[in-house]
Amino acid sequence: MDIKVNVRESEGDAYVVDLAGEIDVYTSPKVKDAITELIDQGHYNLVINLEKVRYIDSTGLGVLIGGLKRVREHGGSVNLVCTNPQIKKIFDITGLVKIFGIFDDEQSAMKALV
Amino acid sequence: MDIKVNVRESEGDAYVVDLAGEIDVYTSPKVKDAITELIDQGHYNLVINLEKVRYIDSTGLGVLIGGLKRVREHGGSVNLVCTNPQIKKIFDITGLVKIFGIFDDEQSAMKALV
Amino acid sequence: MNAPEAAAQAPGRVELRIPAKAEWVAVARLAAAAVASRLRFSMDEIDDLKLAIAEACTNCIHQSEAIETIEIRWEAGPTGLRVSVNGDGRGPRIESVKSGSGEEEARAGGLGVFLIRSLMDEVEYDVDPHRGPRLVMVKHVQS
Amino acid sequence: MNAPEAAAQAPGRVELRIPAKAEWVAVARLAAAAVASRLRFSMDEIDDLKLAIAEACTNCIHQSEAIETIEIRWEAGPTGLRVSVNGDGRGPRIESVKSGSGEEEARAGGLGVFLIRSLMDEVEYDVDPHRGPRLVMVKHVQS
Ligand SMILES: Nc1ncnc2c1ncn2[C@@H]1O[C@H](COP(=O)(O)OP(=O)(O)O)[C@@H](O)[C@H]1O
Ligand SMILES: Nc1ncnc2c1ncn2[C@@H]1O[C@H](COP(=O)(O)OP(=O)(O)O)[C@@H](O)[C@H]1O
Repeated sequence: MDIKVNVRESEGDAYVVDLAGEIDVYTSPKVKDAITELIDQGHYNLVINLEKVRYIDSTGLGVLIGGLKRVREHGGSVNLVCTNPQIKKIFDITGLVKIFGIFDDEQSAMKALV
Repeated sequence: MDIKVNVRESEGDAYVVDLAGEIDVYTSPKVKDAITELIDQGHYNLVINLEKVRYIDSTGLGVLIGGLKRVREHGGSVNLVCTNPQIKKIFDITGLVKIFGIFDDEQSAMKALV
Repeated sequence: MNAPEAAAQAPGRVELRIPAKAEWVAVARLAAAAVASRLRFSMDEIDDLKLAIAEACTNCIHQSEAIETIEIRWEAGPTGLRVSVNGDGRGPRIESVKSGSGEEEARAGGLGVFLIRSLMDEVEYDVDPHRGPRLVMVKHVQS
Repeated sequence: MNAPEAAAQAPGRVELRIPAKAEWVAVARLAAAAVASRLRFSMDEIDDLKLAIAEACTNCIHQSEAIETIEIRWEAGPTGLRVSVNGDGRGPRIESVKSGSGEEEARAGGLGVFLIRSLMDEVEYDVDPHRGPRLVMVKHVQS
């Protein structure tokens, strides 16, 4: 019942945010802080890896949407790595599959950024 | 929140009862039935494998104690396979380590039977 | 994992009360999973119920700061599960909508209720001005 | 997994009511784990709390058939967790001890209470003849 957030630099100007655990109303501020910090530092091409996320709620989706909006203002984008079927279903139901790039592995998410 | 019970014949006259899941006040009757059936059929040398048991309560312990008492009346014995530290702790606290043979793997539990 | 004997289970009623604070929502979520797994729900349906109930709690928390506790009531019957989520405050009056702390929060609130409506079979929502918001949701078990 | 920020958490009170039936004890057990994980308990201590609370519920169920519901109340404070488990019946009177259905059941009862005393730091036990058994248990967080 916690979230682990790890931020690392990748190829080009891209950054990867690895999330592990559960993103809910309690833990999502921690995710938001990490994404906000990256954007404040001028990094607008992000891959957010949700492979180890077991649960996400609307607050977590809100954080991802907020991040996407901010990077788009700077011509950047957010691609997600997501393999968990239940989480994929949440992106389907909400129609967010249409606004995020969602990929099965980090490499594809990375390639699609640039 | 369920228990899986599997009974199989092994070397000699010995039988192995594989348990997987959680043994509590709700699921222990299923365990008791399996052990009782074996004993009723005249099998008094049992290995009960708890390697895949994540939780056991006093009802579960009561079923194991009951089985041990019945096989002892016929000169048999019950050896347990247990590697989970939390479950080992329960056997320690209750002093049941002294009345059951508790082993780290099935082979040792089997050898100690005969 | 889903005990077939659960099918024949007697109806049951479970009630949970947690503080209306973000850190306690996980307790409701795990209790929701535990209750649902006592019925004939699939793993996917259990996940749906967890999320819907957690969203209802989150909604209570965002609704008004006057809400102090959240009460969740599950009624398990042979055809499914009925869940009500009530915010409960001690203040003289619960404002019906909290002035959101920004666009993102309002958006999340909308998404939350949208998710609940998508995941549950029946949803009723109202706000009692003296007690707070109340969501009643039903999910049927596949027969 | 244990959030360090949980250390600074405000006190909270959680209440759960389940039917006094074997199949619902798992709900109390999972809720117990969820509540404990909001505090600074180690994984081992969370397992201890799960078992102690489940044993208290099991004890209520074995105590008397007149008991219909079990109420569990957690009070989380900065020094630890206080848990009370009450059996509650609607009958005019709760017999203080159920005539056991055999030696094994009585044995298990004794083992259960013995386990609770071993796993918790403080335990108080009494039976209210009009309401049923009541167990109050405290576990301190290591400081
Ligand atoms: N399915 C979606 N697809 C795209 N954007 C979405 C979606 N859901 C929410 N959003 C974002 O959230 C905003 C409003 O969402 P909504 O859920 O309708 O919240 P509210 O009901 O509070 O207005 C939209 O403008 C959009 O930016
Ligand atoms: N630690 C133990 N070591 C050996 N036997 C035990 C132990 N705990 C329980 N038993 C078995 O259960 C019986 C009584 O156990 P106890 O827990 O004292 O129950 P009660 O309080 O109901 O009498 C003993 O006679 C023994 O067979």
